[in-house]
Amino acid sequence: MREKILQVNDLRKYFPIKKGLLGKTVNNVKAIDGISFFVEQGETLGLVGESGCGKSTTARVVLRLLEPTSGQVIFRGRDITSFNSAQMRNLRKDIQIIFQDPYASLNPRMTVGQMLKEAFTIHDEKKGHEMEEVEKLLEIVGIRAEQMKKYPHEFSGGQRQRIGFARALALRPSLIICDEPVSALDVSIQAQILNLMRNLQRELSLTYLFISHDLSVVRHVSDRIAVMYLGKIVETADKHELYTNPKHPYTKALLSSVPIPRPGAKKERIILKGTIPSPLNPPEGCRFNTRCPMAQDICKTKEPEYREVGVRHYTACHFSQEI
Amino acid sequence: MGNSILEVKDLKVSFRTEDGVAFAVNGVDFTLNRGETLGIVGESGCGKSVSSLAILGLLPQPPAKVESGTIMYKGSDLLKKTDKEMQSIRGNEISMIFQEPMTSLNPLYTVGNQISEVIKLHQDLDAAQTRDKCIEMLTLAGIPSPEKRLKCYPHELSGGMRQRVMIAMALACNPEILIADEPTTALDVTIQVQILELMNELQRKFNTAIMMITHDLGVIAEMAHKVLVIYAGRVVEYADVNSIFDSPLHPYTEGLLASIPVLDDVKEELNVIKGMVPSPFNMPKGCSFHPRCPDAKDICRTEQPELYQAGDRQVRCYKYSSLW
Amino acid sequence: MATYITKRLLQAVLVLLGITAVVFFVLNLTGDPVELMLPPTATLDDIAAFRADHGFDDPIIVQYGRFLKGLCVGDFGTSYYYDEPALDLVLERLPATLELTLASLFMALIWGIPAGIISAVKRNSKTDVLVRIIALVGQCIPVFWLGIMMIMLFAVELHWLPTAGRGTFWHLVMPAFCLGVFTSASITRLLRSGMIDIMGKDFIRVARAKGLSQKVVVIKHAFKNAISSVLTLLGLQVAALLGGAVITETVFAWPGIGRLAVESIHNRDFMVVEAVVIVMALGFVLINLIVDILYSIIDPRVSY
Amino acid sequence: SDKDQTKAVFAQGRGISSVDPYNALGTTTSMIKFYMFNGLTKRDVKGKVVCDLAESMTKVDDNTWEFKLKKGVKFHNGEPFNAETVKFSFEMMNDPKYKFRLAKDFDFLKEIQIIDDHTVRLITKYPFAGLPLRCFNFTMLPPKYITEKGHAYFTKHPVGTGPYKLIKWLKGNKIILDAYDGYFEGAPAIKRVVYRVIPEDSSRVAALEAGEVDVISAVPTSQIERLKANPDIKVVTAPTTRVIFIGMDTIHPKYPTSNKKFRQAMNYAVDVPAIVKHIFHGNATRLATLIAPAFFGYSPNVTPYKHNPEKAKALLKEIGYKGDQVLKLSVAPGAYINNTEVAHAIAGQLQKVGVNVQVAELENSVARTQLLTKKNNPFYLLGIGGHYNDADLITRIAFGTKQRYSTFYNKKFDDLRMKAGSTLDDAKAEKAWEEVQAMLKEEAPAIFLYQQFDTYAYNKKLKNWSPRLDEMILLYGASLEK
Amino acid sequence: MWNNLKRNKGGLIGVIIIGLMLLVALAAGILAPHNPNDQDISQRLIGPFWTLKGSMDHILGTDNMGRDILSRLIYGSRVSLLVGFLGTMAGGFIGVVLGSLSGFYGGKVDNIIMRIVDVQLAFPFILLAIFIVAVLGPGLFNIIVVAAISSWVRYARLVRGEILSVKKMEYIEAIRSLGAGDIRIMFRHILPNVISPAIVIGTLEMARIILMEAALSFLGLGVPAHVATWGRMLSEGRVYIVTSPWLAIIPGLAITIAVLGVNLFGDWLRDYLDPKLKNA
Ligand SMILES: Nc1ncnc2c1ncn2[C@@H]1O[C@H](COP(=O)(O)OP(=O)(O)OP(=O)(O)O)[C@@H](O)[C@H]1O
Ligand SMILES: Nc1ncnc2c1ncn2[C@@H]1O[C@H](COP(=O)(O)OP(=O)(O)OP(=O)(O)O)[C@@H](O)[C@H]1O
Ligand SMILES: [Mg+2]
Ligand SMILES: [Mg+2]
Repeated sequence: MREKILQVNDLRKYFPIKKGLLGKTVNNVKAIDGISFFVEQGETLGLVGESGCGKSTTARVVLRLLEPTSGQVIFRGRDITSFNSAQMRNLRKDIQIIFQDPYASLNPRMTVGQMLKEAFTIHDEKKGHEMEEVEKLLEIVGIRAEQMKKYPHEFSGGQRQRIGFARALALRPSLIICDEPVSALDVSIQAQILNLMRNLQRELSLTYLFISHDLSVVRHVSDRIAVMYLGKIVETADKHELYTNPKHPYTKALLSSVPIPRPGAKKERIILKGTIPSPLNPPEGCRFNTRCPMAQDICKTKEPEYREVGVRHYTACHFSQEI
Repeated sequence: MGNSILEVKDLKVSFRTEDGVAFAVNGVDFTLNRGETLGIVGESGCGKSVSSLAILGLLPQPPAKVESGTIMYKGSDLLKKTDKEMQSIRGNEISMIFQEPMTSLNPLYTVGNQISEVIKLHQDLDAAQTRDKCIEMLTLAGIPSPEKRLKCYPHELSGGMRQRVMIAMALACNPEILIADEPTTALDVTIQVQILELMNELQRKFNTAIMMITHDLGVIAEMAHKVLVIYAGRVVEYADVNSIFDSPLHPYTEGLLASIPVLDDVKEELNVIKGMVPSPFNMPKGCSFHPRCPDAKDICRTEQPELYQAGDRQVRCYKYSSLW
Repeated sequence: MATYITKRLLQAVLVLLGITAVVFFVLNLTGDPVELMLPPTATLDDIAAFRADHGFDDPIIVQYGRFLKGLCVGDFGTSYYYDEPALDLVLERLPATLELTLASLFMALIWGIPAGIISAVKRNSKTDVLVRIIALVGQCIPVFWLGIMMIMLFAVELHWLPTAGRGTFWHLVMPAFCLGVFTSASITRLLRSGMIDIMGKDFIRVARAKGLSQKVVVIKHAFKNAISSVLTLLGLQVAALLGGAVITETVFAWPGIGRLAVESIHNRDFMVVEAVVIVMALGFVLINLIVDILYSIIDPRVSY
Repeated sequence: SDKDQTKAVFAQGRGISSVDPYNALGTTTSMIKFYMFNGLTKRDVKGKVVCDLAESMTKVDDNTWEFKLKKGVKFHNGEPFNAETVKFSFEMMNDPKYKFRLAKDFDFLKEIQIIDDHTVRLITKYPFAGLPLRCFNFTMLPPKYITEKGHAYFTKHPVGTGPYKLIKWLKGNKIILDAYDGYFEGAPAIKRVVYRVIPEDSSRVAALEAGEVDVISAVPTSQIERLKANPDIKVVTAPTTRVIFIGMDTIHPKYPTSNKKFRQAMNYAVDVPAIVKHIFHGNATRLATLIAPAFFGYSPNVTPYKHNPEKAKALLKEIGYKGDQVLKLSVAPGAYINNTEVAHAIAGQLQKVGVNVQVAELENSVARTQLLTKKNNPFYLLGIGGHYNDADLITRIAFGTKQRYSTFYNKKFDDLRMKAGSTLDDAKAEKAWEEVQAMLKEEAPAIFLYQQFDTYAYNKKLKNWSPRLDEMILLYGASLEK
Repeated sequence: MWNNLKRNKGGLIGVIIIGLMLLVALAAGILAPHNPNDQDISQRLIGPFWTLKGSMDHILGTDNMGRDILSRLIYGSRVSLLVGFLGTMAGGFIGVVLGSLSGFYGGKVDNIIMRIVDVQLAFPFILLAIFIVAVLGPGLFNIIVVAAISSWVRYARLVRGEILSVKKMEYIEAIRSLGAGDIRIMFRHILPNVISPAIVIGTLEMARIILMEAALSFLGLGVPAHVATWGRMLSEGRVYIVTSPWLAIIPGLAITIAVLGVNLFGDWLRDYLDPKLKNA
């Protein structure tokens, strides 16, 4: 078994809602509410889920861009939630992030060269030959070095995403969290980026936490996949296992909802009723019970346990056996 | 051809902007038949929305300018109609759903107000009848407890609900044509399925012709009867849905199909169309796809290909002409 | 809502406290009210005695404390100049200022709103260019200059309007116009850009796609959305109007609180200045609160 | 309509502070007071003190003045005026409860003795020659009315013996006064008088031209020519009690103005006639000191300094003045007619003799506070005037030791002017005043400038009205043509 | 930039007006035919050359003190520009600093600064100006202080708002995840993005400040008399409005045109730098 580079235990992040004269906390947005998963060295863990289920929050908390409400984030055996700022600075070299919006994730007022160089300046690395390093980085992501002096708006979306990659790679991290890196891109560009990611992973032995709402993309890039619903992870399994043998009704419904670009490939559809409840007042019991086609009484009261149901296959459903 | 309801020929639209003239639509031709769904695919900025707005006469003019073309609807050219005449067609005979359910409803008015507005405008109903009609439409659109929803403001509804309201609104007057401009792009997959299912159902019921604009080939495959592939403002391929997916003719269509990951079919490496979409300010000479085309020849670099007939399909590529 | 209003009012109290302190300390730095309270025959010794007698010798902090204590029971102090309760003096003059500001606001709105809408809808047309030039010039003309020019033209040369003072409706026309020019220009410009912004929104396209006429689209769908920005501007403009009123009131001999304030500053009539400033600030705070409430009425998304 | 024919409107730049006669400070407030109230004496148009409610006055001894009172005078409410009224008014004035602002002006009075119903005696604490003039401001209050209604009510609804009754006071806007037909000198011809406040000079002129206002004062010098050309308007210029000078600080030793020779040099350096001619078009009277020809005690024998820059330079050289110091000349723009221009002209003239004077424009109350706290500049332009300005008052407040506007503390001078002020014999007093003026010229605590004229413009329909020395516009006795 | 300007007529006019003003202000010594403060009482109130009494010696005539109006106008442009520019800079500096602190740190700091902003906003500006001038006395520096105090709020609010929105941008998170500290993020990444809207506000503020200087002069609270300024010329000239109308009309026009120029420039700059700022 490979080393678990990242292990998340019972992580929670609540955003308090303050109201009234004294700003009392009246409620919490339970953006993530007790999730556990791990990522192994060199693999890609896909994290899928619908909008607002807490994917980006997970990414930010793991990076400690947000402070967790509770739980552990263990990176290479050390719990980083208790790191002080100096330790965090050091850790930042190891974990990096790429964002969804290629337009918002680059500083519009800095040239690409300046931006990439900054990664070294911050950590006092590569003194004197930063620019060579920048050139190397750009080459890796497939951007010509002479474009270093250009500003972000002079690049297309795909190129910006490459630059985002270059920035993430600058400090040679071992784990890269990709928060929907291709969602905003056109299909033909999306393919370029996905291929790039895959090649880089091989060459630089990177580990990815790949966040997306697009199951086809996640399936394409991931080794294992975790499915999130309303602040919880409902199922985790190896890719093949998950797609062929889902053990959670939500995963099943999700899989069946994806349109297949092959006319006539119509399959059995599980159409869920309603929409995702608000994380402000998540349903009692199993969070999915309001939309679940096979919900029973127990689902409304008792929260299912997140347990192993097969080889490296975990799920949280009272009736996973019957699926 | 008696079945055809909308015929677009040689539509060209440009935008006069501060940075120069953008040629957004450079030749779009297609025919829409009654009760049929026409899928329009293409990458961002290729002119899908502009074409559909041109049909409804909703382009902001200026900066937009229709350079040429005809849009024949029931025997007359929509481009030649006055604004008054267009007003009685819009929302009544041809209606439209937009991509962003979040911003397509006026935040200051209730859902009921916004639906009844279109009903009052085109139908001769009194207040009570209008209300009943609203409720009927909301029910059709699969909105639970429609009476209550009428009084809701848009921000009180989820994205999927809003898109249902938009559909209810668009179908309120039994239009002949429904233009759906990326109706599900902003929605989650589980919601997308609901909406697509709803559209299919309603089409069966009212025999509406639908123009389904999207960049998601999966949606096209599920919804469309015919498919129009647009690249850089031009139709590059026009055929029925099966042929497109089974045997794409145009290199762009081919590349596109190969570059998407497919859920039930694991590809090791995705095929990549190299390069990028050309800028509308600076279209390449010749075939606009030639800088990215694996098969490009000299002629592709100099001469603009026409839309050639290949069997019962149309494709804008020299490969299918006598010139190849 | 109620909590929100309470919160805002509590904040307002803080604001007022800040303002009274600024006024009190600054005024004390600027001169001595005793100057004006005694006849010229009073000698320095008389003045010193008088001062001790009235507590002007106490440290400013003590004097301010005394003033605040009075405020708590609604006592704004007594005018040194008029020898009357300061608040009464202000309230007596308040209607004049209200009349002037409301009239100018009215003028600003009846010009600014249609002009802004037309200008936005007919973007880049000749009308638009004209409206924009008028609005721009309106923002650039010094108010007092305009006032003097108008008096010369309409009162002295043409005899159409009375020169100055408050009385009939006709007295109001010029000062209200003068004061309203800047605000109306601001409204025009803001509304224009707001409308242009809104007109590009998706729901406007949807409204068009429904087959609604231009008029309905503009008035029902666009204008109501754009008005919120104008509302916010109006809230802030109140301060500008009250400030502008000081000058306008001087030029047109309008007996409002603006002029009272200026006279009182010159007279070192601390209590009256305090009262004017408090009333003006309170007006500002209240208007902005009302704007916020209106806002939440117009826009269902806003709730407090 | 009928009413219009007898309505006269006049306008000035400032409002009044009170209609309570014993709180009336300042010329404008006093002016309105004299529409409603009378004193025992009054000043005529030329400034001479004559009897008003008194029939006659006689000096009984150094500290006793006897006034015979007019008979048949009635207050607006019908209350009769008599000796009791005088006593009541005096007691009211001195009642510490009310803290009347004018009380200070009457602290020379010890008591009032009633001799009979229409005779009173005023007993002073010390010989005071200025008493008749001061009594002009000692207006009579209705005892019964005030006792019944209380003072607070009185201050809102004043009742006096004057030719007009207060109808309405709209603060900062206007005051409406209606004729009191029972006035003891006869019913006023103008039935309604309106005083309007128009602070902006140009607006005030405009209002006159537009026919909205019948009389204005303080016509800007520049407007005179043009208004004269208007056939409907008459412009008159008349001297006032206001005397303008540039005070020089003698008490701060660091200022060169503490040197007498320097101060004299300044007086030589300034070309007052040129200022009078060019800035005022001749509408000002050059003065040798502070005492205007209309004041009792004026002596033509004390002549003004001659404009002589050479002499000035010589004097400066004599005291070894280097001129390296910047000396500030304070002026409060707008406080007096053309005062800023005068200050600048004088600064220019002083610069020509090598004294680096710069004008510092200050807000009026700041300038006055500076003087009050003696944190003033070496030069300050000041004007002293008003309805009971006379030689005694002006020499005292301008140059008396520890007086609010004075920066000239000189025991000898104090003695001299006090002696003059308490001499009741006219001839002796005149002699004493001449000495005072001579000393002032010699000591030169100021650059002596001019007596200010005021320019009035009025509608020609207004008849029998002329401007007064004390700057008040009183319309009793005037009439308005159709 | 230049190309953009050529296409925008208003902006071009604005730039020309400002350019001319700058030129006139800088070259005042060369351009002015007379010393602006040379009084000649015998030469007072001569009309501009096109009037009957006018002469070519005093092209725009003389004022009540016999000073040459053209020369005063030329020198006056210095004051207007100086007050406008320095006032804007000072106000901008205070506003940007406070706004940044407020937006970046939030919490208590934000709360305190925003309360000060509230006080400032609720305070009728002209009265505040009168206060300040009354305390400090009239003077160029003091007018600049007034200008700064009256305008910092706008920057502070704007900058705070911008920072709040920039702070949420993904590139800030990206740079934070690279390990950058607060100071670096603030100065290298947030502030530069906030400066251009602040500059836009600055131009509009400058227009306002020029008007303000004129208004204060009108109330007799401007710079000292020996300095020629447009506001003061207008204020002094207003009593001559009927006899010698040019005395008030000429500086009035000068102010209007200058403010117009700055406004036009500002409008263009806003469109150029940041189209989304149109509502500011
Ligand atoms: N700063 C915040 N304050 C309050 N609530 C927040 C905050 N950030 C996120 N949330 C809430 O937390 C929930 C999860 O948000 P998150 O951004 O993690 O979702 P996501 O899965 O990334 O969704 P998407 O696919 O739309 O990006 C949402 O309901 C969101 O509204
Ligand atoms: N108002 C406008 N002004 C200038 N150019 C415009 C305008 N609207 C559209 N265009 C141009 O027209 C081209 C086509 O735009 P269109 O909106 O039709 O693309 P689309 O195919 O709908 O893309 P998407 O998938 O992103 O919606 C784009 O390149 C765009 O730059
Ligand atoms: Mg997200
Ligand atoms: Mg589109």
